[in-house]
Amino acid sequence: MNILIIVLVVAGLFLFFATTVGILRFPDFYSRMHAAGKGDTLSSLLMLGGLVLYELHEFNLATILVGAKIMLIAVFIFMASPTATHAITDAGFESGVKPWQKEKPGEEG
Amino acid sequence: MEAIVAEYNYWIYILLMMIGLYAMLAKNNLIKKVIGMSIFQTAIILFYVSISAKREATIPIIAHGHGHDTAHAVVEAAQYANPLPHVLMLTAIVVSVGTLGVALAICLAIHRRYNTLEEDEIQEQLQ
Amino acid sequence: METIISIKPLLAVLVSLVAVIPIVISGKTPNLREAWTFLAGIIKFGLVISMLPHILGGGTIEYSIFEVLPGLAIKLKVDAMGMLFALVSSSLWIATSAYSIGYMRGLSEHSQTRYFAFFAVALSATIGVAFSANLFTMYLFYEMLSLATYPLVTHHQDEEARISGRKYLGFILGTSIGFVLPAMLISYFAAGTLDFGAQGILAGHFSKPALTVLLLMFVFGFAKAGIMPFHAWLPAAMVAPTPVSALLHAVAVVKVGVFSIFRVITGVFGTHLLQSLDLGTMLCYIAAFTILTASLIALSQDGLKRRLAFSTIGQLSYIVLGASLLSPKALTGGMMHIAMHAFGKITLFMCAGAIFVATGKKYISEMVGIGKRMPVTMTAFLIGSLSVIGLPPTGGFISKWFLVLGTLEADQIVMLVVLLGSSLLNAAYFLPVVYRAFFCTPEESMFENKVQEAPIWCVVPLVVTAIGSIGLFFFPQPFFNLASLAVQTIVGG
Amino acid sequence: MMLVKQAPALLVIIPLLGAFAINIVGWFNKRACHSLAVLAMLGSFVACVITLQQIMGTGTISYRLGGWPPPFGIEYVIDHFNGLVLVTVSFVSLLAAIFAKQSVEQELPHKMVQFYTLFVLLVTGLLGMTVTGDAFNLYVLLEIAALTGYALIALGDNRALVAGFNYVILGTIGASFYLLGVGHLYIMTGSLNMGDLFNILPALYGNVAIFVAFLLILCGVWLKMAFFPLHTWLPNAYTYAPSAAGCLVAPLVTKVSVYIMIRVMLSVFSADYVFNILHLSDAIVWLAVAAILFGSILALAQNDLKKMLTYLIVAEVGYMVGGFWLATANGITGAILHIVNDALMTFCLFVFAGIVVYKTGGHKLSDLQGFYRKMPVTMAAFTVGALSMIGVPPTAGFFSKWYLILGAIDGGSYHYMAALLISSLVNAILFFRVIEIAYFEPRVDHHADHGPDITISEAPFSMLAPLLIVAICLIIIGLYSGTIVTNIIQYSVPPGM
Amino acid sequence: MIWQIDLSVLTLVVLCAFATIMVKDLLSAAIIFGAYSFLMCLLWTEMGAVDVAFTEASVGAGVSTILFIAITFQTSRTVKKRKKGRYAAKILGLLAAVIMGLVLLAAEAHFPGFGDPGSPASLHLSPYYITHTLADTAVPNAVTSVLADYRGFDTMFETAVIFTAGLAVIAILRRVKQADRCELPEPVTISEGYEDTIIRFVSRQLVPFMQLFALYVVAHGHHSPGGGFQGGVILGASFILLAISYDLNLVTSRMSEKTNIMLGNIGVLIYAGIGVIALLLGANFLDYSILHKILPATGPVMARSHGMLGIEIGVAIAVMAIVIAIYLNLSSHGKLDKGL
Repeated sequence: MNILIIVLVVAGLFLFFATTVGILRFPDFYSRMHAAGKGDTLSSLLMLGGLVLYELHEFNLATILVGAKIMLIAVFIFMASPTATHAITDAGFESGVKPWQKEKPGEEG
Repeated sequence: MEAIVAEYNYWIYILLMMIGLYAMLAKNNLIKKVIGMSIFQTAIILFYVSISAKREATIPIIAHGHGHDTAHAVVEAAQYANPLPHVLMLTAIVVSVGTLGVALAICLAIHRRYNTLEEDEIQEQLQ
Repeated sequence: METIISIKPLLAVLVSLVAVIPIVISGKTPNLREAWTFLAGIIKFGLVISMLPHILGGGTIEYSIFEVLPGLAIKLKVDAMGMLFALVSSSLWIATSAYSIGYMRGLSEHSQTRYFAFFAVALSATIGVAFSANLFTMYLFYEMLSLATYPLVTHHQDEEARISGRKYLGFILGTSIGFVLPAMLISYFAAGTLDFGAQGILAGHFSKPALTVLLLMFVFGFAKAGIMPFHAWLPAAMVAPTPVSALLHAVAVVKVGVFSIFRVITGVFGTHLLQSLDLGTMLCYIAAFTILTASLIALSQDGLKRRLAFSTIGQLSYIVLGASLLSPKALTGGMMHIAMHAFGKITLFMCAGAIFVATGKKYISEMVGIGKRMPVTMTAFLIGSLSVIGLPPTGGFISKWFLVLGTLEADQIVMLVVLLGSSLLNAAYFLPVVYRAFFCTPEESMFENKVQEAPIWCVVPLVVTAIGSIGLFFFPQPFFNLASLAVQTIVGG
Repeated sequence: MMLVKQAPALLVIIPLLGAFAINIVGWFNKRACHSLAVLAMLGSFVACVITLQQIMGTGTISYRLGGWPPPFGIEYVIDHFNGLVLVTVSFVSLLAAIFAKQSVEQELPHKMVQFYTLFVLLVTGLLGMTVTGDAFNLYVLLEIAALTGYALIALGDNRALVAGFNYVILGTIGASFYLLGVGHLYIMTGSLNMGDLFNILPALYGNVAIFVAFLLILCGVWLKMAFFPLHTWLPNAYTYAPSAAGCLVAPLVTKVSVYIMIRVMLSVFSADYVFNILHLSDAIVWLAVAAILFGSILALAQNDLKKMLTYLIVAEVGYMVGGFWLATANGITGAILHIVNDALMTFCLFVFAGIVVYKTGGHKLSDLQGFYRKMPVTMAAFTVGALSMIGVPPTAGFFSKWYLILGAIDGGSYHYMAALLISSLVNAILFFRVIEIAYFEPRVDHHADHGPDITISEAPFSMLAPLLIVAICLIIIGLYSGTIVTNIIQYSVPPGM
Repeated sequence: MIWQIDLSVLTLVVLCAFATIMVKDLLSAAIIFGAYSFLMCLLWTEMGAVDVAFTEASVGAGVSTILFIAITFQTSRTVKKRKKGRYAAKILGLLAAVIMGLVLLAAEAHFPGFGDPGSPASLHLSPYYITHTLADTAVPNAVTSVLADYRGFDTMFETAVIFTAGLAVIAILRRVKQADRCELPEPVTISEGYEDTIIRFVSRQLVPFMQLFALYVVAHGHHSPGGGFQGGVILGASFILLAISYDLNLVTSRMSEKTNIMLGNIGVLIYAGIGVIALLLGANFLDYSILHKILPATGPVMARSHGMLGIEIGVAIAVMAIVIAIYLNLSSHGKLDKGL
């Protein structure tokens, strides 16, 4: 049980870290959003899952309630976060941000 | 370390207040002034909340409060954070958002009339 | 010397104030309006007279209207001094209003209703000052008078009137707020009361320098008395219609000024206190300076009214001098001079006004031979000037006589010289006018249209006052008795 | 009977409910707003009078809101001092409500509903500030008054917006300082109830934090009352506000702030602490002198009626602050008396300004030409107000000045006395300049540059009535100031002064 | 309290404050301000002030940020480089800030330490509330009981404040006069001509949940963080979400301006009304315990609890209405027909 919890949480943390690195390091807007959207959502899901399990250690009505609530949060994040990412990306596209390609000659500067 | 911990919150709130005040007085852009105002008020809220904090105390919701049989269970005051400043700050937050709304509305109206939000430009137009 | 409580003084003050209402209402029908004015004047005079016997009997009449602050009431008190002043002003009001009817109609002035209304208010204030029992009440009525006379001074509402009105209020209000108010508060703070006492209220509260400052604040504060250097409003106020000038100079304003100083010296400081600290002399010199300077300036004035104005400034300082000599006879003289000068000077002003109405002339140099055209007026003028100079057979002589005695009594020989010298100066600036008027033949070019006497409404009053100032020479008793009574209470108190 | 017992609560609740009633009814019938506002004001005025009566009968009243005992619940504490201020505030606001009718219909025809609601809410805030005995509750009501004030001012013409914005910024700084000061008090004492604080604080008087709390509250309140160095927001804000709003805001807000200052100084801290332990009196009196002179002189420099009046307010605030810090019984009496008188005087003058705006559409001094001829009654009332401002007996202004000067002599601070006299003289010059223009200069009608084409004549009754009433009150109160002092004010002067 | 978190978050807060003041682009300033508020509410949760944190999250991080963004869209987005550096103002501001800072530091030196259980603040009044809340009001959440009952009067005026704010915004911005409407700039809008199915679908799905959650927060405020105010804000936010993802017309068709104002009034009236009822029943204003006379099957204690519930509902309604009103007016230049 505990092992599972630890795995979940650590995985979540790692993904968060990866997301951050991605946002900082990726070359252009779209790829950064890509990193942010995916990593963020998944990592938070994992961690919340870990928390739920942790809650369910002693198993009674109260803890189940809490767990359910946490799961609800997860669901909402699952709905909202990608949508937000999509919205931002879309807005960027609308306002004409050019995707990045490997430098071709004459594109520096 | 302990010393710092004991003071840190207060230092920060003072710092934030200074930032806010500076923005309110010195910034040229009205929106920036308003942001400064919000920071100023948040700093005060931080101050109050810091007053309410207690070591080894939890949130001020009396445990096992469900069901009325425990209504006269003995409650240890020391284990709950001080609720009074929280209440005051709820009010303060509301007040600050109210002020924010009015300030922004005035900004909008000003922009509508003078078509700028820079104080000096407005002053020029007023001359 | 018993004191009775009676509402009469209040009525005497209020009657003309109340009269304002019907005056304003009946503004459309001039006759009715002036009828009201007369009615009020006569009632007022009657009330004053009705109190006279009791006062002559050595009593006083008190009426406390309202206790504003603890130890500070709006309170009326009729004593000999006040009665004297009230008698003068209320009697002369009738004359003045009669005269102003003629004058205003003769020149068909605008907005006469306002004129008569404020005239009435001014009179209420004057009587109020005369009857006030404490400094506070006096200050109240004093300010009321200043404000009520403003519309009169600026009656013409033109640029000149505006400037002189500014000057008028500037001096009067400025000094009264700047000097009298703090002085009054300081005395109140020290003495705890402001009621006039026979021997003053400040004795033993102040050191000499403090008292000196206080005294000066009061004396200069009552700028209506026109003591130099706070006299400049008086000539400026000459832009007003002549009856107003007459009122200002003879009846109400300036007399209120000197009366207030008189009150303060006798009632707030107390003669003994001043004597013991020898502050009178200082005042004497201030007054003397004013007398001489004013007379000299008067010599150089060509405008008749301006010359009269400066003569007034000088004459007022006689009264102040009388007060500051602090000797019984001088005090008597000073008080009587209030009355005598009033009669004399009002005659002179009415004459000036009459001349203006009849011929439209303002300058002495233009009045050559006018005596032949308007003999009555100029005779009256002669009498008036005699009275002001202080020659028999006019009332002016009596008061000046007492002043002279006073100087001797207080052995202030310098002042004696000043008095006599200034009398010569008075003669020097009045008699030429009369001489020219009667004994020089006018070159006809000046009188293209045939001139005769001013309208009857103008002439009668000035004749009356002229006769009055002669009469006062033969029968000075009423004023003399009042004055000596007052002096008894002051000195013998 | 029950109502009498509940009067302290009612005097705040009636206008509060009134505000919502106005807002609801206004959606269906704009015309009803005004009468509702007047009704609400009337109700709270009656409640105030009842309360004052009660106090004069039984002494200080404490009203527990929610039935909780202080210091745990919020309580209303009403003694002679705020009883007096309550009656003044509600009276002036009643008159202001009556006055508002015409001018609002002219200036803000489309915003009537909002205007009257805000108007009544502002009064609610002011009354609440006056009546409360709880330091934090005071802050909340302060903010209500402030927000409504910002809005009412910003409803004016274009310049009003900028002025309103500055007012928002500075007003918020002021309120926040006050809140912070209360916070300092709370962290040191753990209490918010004024009476409770008053009992706890003496043990901590030496403490720097308490001193800082004192400073913060003082600065906050000074900002709100536009005391001299912190006055910059006031003139523009009050000049360009809609005249109906100006008639309410200008007389009351600053006065209530002064009230708060005195209340906090005397009922949270103590006269002993404020005057004896801290040695600030001299400095603050000098500041007040500066305020008085500054205000008067700048007023002299204006050629705009409303602006002139606003600078006079700055000077008058100097009167009251200085009078209080004279630290003498007379001085404090004068300051308190001046709160009442100045509220009425300022109201009188601002109503006059409102009438000028209503009639001519402008508020330059030159707009007054020929007023004496056209509207003698109005001008008579104005003259009374002006005389009271100058301090000519028997108007009310004279007597508060009387006490202030006595206090100055008493405390030996003659510079303050001099400042008072100078400002009286300046006021004389000011108002006689106004009177001259209205009296001498003939009216030249130039409607081209003036909005409403109304021929100049007497103002409509609903505007004239408040003006006349207040003018008469100025004289009556002047005559009865002795009674007011002996029966009411002297109880609020701390004993032993 | 874990002081490591405390310190690090505080430091971040300061950084955010600096950034939001310094950055030239107002939109990013608004976003950073949102982050600032959010860090604040983390901080407060961690200090045990859950209710405050909740409110700050919904107001500071939520509504305020939205308002800032709206205003940025409707006015200008970037801070102009000013022509002449207004040194006077800068020096003044700096001076004032430094002086204030020093004064506050001087006071701070005499404060009881942070989180000290023995500080007067924690000993004088608060124990009473903590120990008596259950017995007095049967509400375990001390904050709620103090907010709605012990200091209910404050809260009533707090509601009045927000109502006032809404009214003020309407009074300043709302435009009814036809001429007035024309001479003004058309409000910027992002929603027309741009229909994103995903966003619209998701937000349409989310809205009912949000409102459900809001109701839960209101109703459950006695036992858990939250209460009328937070619930109200969330309700309002749900409408704002609709307004952003679709357009204002949808919102105004759901809730017309009139309904909105009415709700605002009714909300506060419920609050004041309960107080007045208490008053009419012979108790003091806002003394709910007297309500047991009219409420069936409740003792004075439960009556207080129910009274609180009532006023929380009132607060929620009022706040929701006002938040919506403020947003609508700000984002549409007061025209309410089209805008952000």
